[in-house]
Amino acid sequence: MLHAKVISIKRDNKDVFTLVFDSKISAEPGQFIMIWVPGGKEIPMSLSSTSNPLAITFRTFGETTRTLATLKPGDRIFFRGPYGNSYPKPTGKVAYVGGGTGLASLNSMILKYDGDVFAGARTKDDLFLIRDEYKVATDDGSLGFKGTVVDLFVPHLSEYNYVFVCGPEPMVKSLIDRIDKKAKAKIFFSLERLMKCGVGICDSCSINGIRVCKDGTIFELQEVLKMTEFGVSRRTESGKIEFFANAKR
Amino acid sequence: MLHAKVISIKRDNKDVFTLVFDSKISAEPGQFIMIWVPGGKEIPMSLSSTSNPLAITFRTFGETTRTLATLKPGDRIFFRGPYGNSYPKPTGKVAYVGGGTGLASLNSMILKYDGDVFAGARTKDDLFLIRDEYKVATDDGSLGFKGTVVDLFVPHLSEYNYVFVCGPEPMVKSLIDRIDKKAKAKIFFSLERLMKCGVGICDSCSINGIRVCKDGTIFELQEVLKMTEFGVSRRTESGKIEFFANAKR
Amino acid sequence: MASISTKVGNFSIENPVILASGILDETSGSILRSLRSGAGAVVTKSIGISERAGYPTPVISEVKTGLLNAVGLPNPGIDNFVEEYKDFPEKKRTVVSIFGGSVEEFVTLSRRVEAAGFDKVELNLSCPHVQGVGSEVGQDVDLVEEIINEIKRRTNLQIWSKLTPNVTDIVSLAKASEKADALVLINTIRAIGVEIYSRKFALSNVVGGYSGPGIKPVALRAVYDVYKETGKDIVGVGGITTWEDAIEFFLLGARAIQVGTAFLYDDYRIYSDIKDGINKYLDSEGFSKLEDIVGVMVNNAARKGD
Amino acid sequence: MASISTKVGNFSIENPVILASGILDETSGSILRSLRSGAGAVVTKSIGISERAGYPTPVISEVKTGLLNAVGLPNPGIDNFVEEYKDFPEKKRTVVSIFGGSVEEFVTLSRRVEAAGFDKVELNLSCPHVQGVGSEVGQDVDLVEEIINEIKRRTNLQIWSKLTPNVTDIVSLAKASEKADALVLINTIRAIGVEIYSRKFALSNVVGGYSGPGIKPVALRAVYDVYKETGKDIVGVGGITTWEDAIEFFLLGARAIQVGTAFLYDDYRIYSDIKDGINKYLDSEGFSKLEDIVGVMVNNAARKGD
Ligand SMILES: Cc1cc2nc3c(=O)[nH]c(=O)nc-3n(C[C@H](O)[C@H](O)[C@H](O)COP(=O)(O)OP(=O)(O)OC[C@H]3O[C@@H](n4cnc5c(N)ncnc54)[C@H](O)[C@@H]3O)c2cc1C
Ligand SMILES: Cc1cc2nc3c(=O)[nH]c(=O)nc-3n(C[C@H](O)[C@H](O)[C@H](O)COP(=O)(O)OP(=O)(O)OC[C@H]3O[C@@H](n4cnc5c(N)ncnc54)[C@H](O)[C@@H]3O)c2cc1C
Ligand SMILES: Cc1cc2nc3c(=O)[nH]c(=O)nc-3n(C[C@H](O)[C@H](O)[C@H](O)COP(=O)(O)O)c2cc1C
Ligand SMILES: Cc1cc2nc3c(=O)[nH]c(=O)nc-3n(C[C@H](O)[C@H](O)[C@H](O)COP(=O)(O)O)c2cc1C
Ligand code: FES
Ligand code: FES
Repeated sequence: MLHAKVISIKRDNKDVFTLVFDSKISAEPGQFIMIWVPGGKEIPMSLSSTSNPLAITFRTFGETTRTLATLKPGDRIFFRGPYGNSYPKPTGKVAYVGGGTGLASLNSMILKYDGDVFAGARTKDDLFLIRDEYKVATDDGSLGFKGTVVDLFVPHLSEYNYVFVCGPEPMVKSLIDRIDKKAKAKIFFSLERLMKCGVGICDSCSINGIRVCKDGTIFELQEVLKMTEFGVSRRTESGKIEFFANAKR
Repeated sequence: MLHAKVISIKRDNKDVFTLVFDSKISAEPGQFIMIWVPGGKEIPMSLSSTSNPLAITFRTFGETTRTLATLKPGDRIFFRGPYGNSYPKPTGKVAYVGGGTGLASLNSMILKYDGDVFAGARTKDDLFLIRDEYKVATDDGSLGFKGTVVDLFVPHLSEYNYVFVCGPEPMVKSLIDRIDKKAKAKIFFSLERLMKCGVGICDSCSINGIRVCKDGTIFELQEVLKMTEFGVSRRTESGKIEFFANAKR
Repeated sequence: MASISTKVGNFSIENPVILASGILDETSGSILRSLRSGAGAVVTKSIGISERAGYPTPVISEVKTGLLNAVGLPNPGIDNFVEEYKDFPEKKRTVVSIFGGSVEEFVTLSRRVEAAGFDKVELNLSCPHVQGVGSEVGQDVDLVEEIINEIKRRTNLQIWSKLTPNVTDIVSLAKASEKADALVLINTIRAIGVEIYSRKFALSNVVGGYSGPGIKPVALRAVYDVYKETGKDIVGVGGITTWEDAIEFFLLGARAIQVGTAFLYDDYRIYSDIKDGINKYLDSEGFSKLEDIVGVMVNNAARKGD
Repeated sequence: MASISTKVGNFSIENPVILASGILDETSGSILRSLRSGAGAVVTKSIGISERAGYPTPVISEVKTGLLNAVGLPNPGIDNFVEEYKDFPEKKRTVVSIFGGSVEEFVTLSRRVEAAGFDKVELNLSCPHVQGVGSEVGQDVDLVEEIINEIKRRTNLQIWSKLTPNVTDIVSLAKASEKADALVLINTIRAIGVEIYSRKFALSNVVGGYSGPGIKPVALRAVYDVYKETGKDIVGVGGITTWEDAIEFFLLGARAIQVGTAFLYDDYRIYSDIKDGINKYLDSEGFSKLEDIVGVMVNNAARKGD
């Protein structure tokens, strides 16, 4: 277990926080850490900055993320990692497509490689890490395009050479269903699943025998297309198969 | 445990053998290995050559050394090491003083740094690794000087800048007792004691809290002079104190 | 090239490298991946009567010499398990690990497993023992014997009895497993991990099971003791991360080996790495088949039960 | 700077780093060297009634995760021991380890040790138990209790009871050691080493004791279990090679620690390395004395015996 000092913590919106910390680990864009609240749980968290200083950006979902949000500069965070593979270096025209907290993971890339950023959220207030030049979609139209970020992005796919996508599984699934599988762009997806170990041994994050934590988290379109379970079913903490609402089985 | 192939085995005299073996370990003159007869004992053995190929030269004392003497080219030897410190690099005029199997340990130095070699044994037939230019002493006068190698060497001490001594403890003790403690020469002794572990934890080789296997086996005169037990008493396998015959207590 | 096929009880396996229970075997997809990657057989994650979420994270903690885990036996329960494996194509190469708190639970699980078309169970006897305070089912010699005898009587399954090293006398557990087709040695060793800067336990469950390189010398001793005293078919497990480790287990009497924590260091390459190593060793040491080295270090005279 | 002095039973020690029995403590010269090199106290190699040469070499075998040893309790016997230590200047910082096969042997040894001017014994209970086949004296709860009670009754020595981890339930051994002034946890774990190219056992005695980094997680669990259940003074030992390891033991309830196998990696620097580390840790974590961290991780409510 590693530990590091919190440099700063900033509230990005009503329930999203960016915590900057001082650590000498070297990480690549797209990698994640397992962050631990001593005495409490350990959860996977993408690095939203992989150059010094490092950062994570998280939504307060439950106990662990709520506790992380109470940390102050000088406090310690505990973690292990970084884990997972990383986004490849792009060439040509680049697009980033993020939904939900997906932008956190993409942000480490955006800081390194210029590109057009498509960001989606339910409402204006749910957005975070947003800059003026980003193309924004909100479900309620309170900012930018009214609709999903998938609706906003899909028509533009043919303009790009590299596309990086991160977001909730149903969003990613709908994007994959709607795009031209033969588009010239190389499309990479950062996936998220329940993760207990983070190091590829517990099987809790596996999709058709592919471990999100160790074989991923980043997969190219063709790899995701082979995952027949993707967007259809996932595993609960017990390992039981659970189907996504509205998933075509 | 390492293992290596026997390249050759040569009988040096009626009960002394030199076994040359093929190993990539890197060793310095004066170091020893713990050589193991699988299913039997493990014993300390100086390297009589530390440059490729390595060698050991041993007298057949008991079961282990007798078994080693039966090995054939292509057979395996098993060992761990090398252990212990090594002889320092000499400058100026160098003398080597060896008694008993002590010449085995000195030989690795003799191969590297020229010097005058004083070798002693009971009779002509007990000598080994001898070259024409060596100054030889035998107890019975059957070859060279009649008397001990100590008798032979002591008068010449003042001629040397570096002296390396290896031999049975009583011989070494008598040398130390008889030399000028203020001689200009730097004098180094390679000591031998009962060794069970070879790596400095079992205490079976210790003299006044100094471990022959790890703090030595090579000590400078001043260090040996501080060992009040040296030449006086040693430990049996049980750790019991046993006095040398004729030792001044 | 030497033959590395082996036989454990009546189970003939093309190669002796088996996936241990609890590592990458919670989903049928991963089990197929292991078989495709070269495992001779696989053992499933341990299945119980009802669904269990397991313990909260942290459920693993790496230490210098291996791994501590307290995953807490998460499993979907036997109903969901049977459902998931309905059309599973590799039932004969899959040993189903089951755990329970009583003889009846073990028998119920075994019958369900058999009805689902499997023919081998591995008994994970590390469940908390309701009668004994703080002890495990697998530490109770009489209970172990009864569980095995009852499963044998009421099913046609082959039984692998996986023993815990957390006892004074593992040989008596092996003897209690007399009717089992094979013994699997060893499960994890009870251990604890501490994080000194937060002064908190490294696992949510405080106490966990220790696996990986650090337990190999203990596992070897268990295999040696049990093989010498019983001569039974043994599957060795505990700290095997290289082919050399595997050879050590064979020489002491194991007919096959399992790998778990090795995935941390070698991932799916572990199967081919170990198989290739065994092959090369047998060839260079002049043996024509794996069987020739099984137990050779254990003096036949000293070994009972043959 | 924080205070790192400690107290084990009535024994006040300037620092909590103690030399473990069996490592560099067969000769009085080496014992003095350890004390001069910074050990807070030392434990002697275990002494029995009569002289023993120990087992033939190989008596140690290094493994990746530690050390296997079967030295075979070589010792000069109590008569020669008493003779060697006649004028020994450090009797108060030296704990004499004794071993025996019966209550009477332990009592005899204790009385000789006391008569020789020492005031502390550590009981090495790992001797083969004549009554029990293959078991050790230290695995027999009743015998452990009787040995300790008799020494207590017939001498004024402080008693450190060193427990074996080779049992199902170490807590019951700790409870049997009720009258001891401190518990020393743990002795080595039974294990085996194999050399695959000669297909011979790595130790002449075949089975040996496993020590070093690989046993630390097991030792920590023993300290935790025993401290929680008994609250007794504990000296932690098993795989401590760095100051961080030492802190782990303190946090779980150890008041002092012993180092043995660490000499393989750090040699005599081990004392200052651990002491310096403890000091820095206490300072930087804001504790003024070692005592403040002893057992802090073990919930006081959950801990009995206080
Ligand atoms: C690789 C990866 C990277 C992630 N990166 C980010 C990030 O950058 N920013 C961010 O806000 N969130 C991220 N998440 C999600 C984050 O891990 C969860 O939000 C967090 O676990 C919630 O914990 P909690 O205790 O606060 O909430 P809980 O009360 O535990 O649960 C709230 C929700 O989080 C989900 N969750 C709980 N535990 C896990 C787990 N071990 N793995 C995955 N999901 C879990 C549950 O499904 C539940 O819906 C990432 C997840 C993964 C797998
Ligand atoms: C550092 C060191 C280097 C040595 N180098 C050489 C060498 O280059 N050539 C050589 O011929 N001999 C050397 N010896 C001595 C050699 O180790 C013994 O001759 C050998 O152990 C005898 O073993 P054995 O089984 O054949 O005889 P045994 O029947 O065991 O004993 C015969 C004699 O050897 C001595 N001996 C036995 N075991 C040991 C032991 N573990 N350590 C030390 N002495 C022991 C006994 O005191 C006895 O007198 C060296 C010893 C040491 C300590
Ligand atoms: C994360 C993890 C989970 C485990 N779960 C189980 C289990 O469910 N059932 C079981 O019998 N053994 C389980 N084990 C024990 C392993 O099957 C194996 O006996 C042990 O890890 C020693 O082997 P190794 O050192 O190769 O990992 C688990 C081990 C680990 C590391
Ligand atoms: C070579 C060796 C010899 C030992 N001899 C004894 C002994 O005589 N008496 C005893 O109580 N413990 C003995 N032990 C056990 C140690 O005192 C200690 O309990 C064990 O090694 C664990 O600690 P460590 O990992 O720091 O070495 C010995 C250990 C080793 C490695
Ligand atoms: S989280 Fe354990 S395998 Fe991926
Ligand atoms: S031989 Fe063991 S300390 Fe030197």
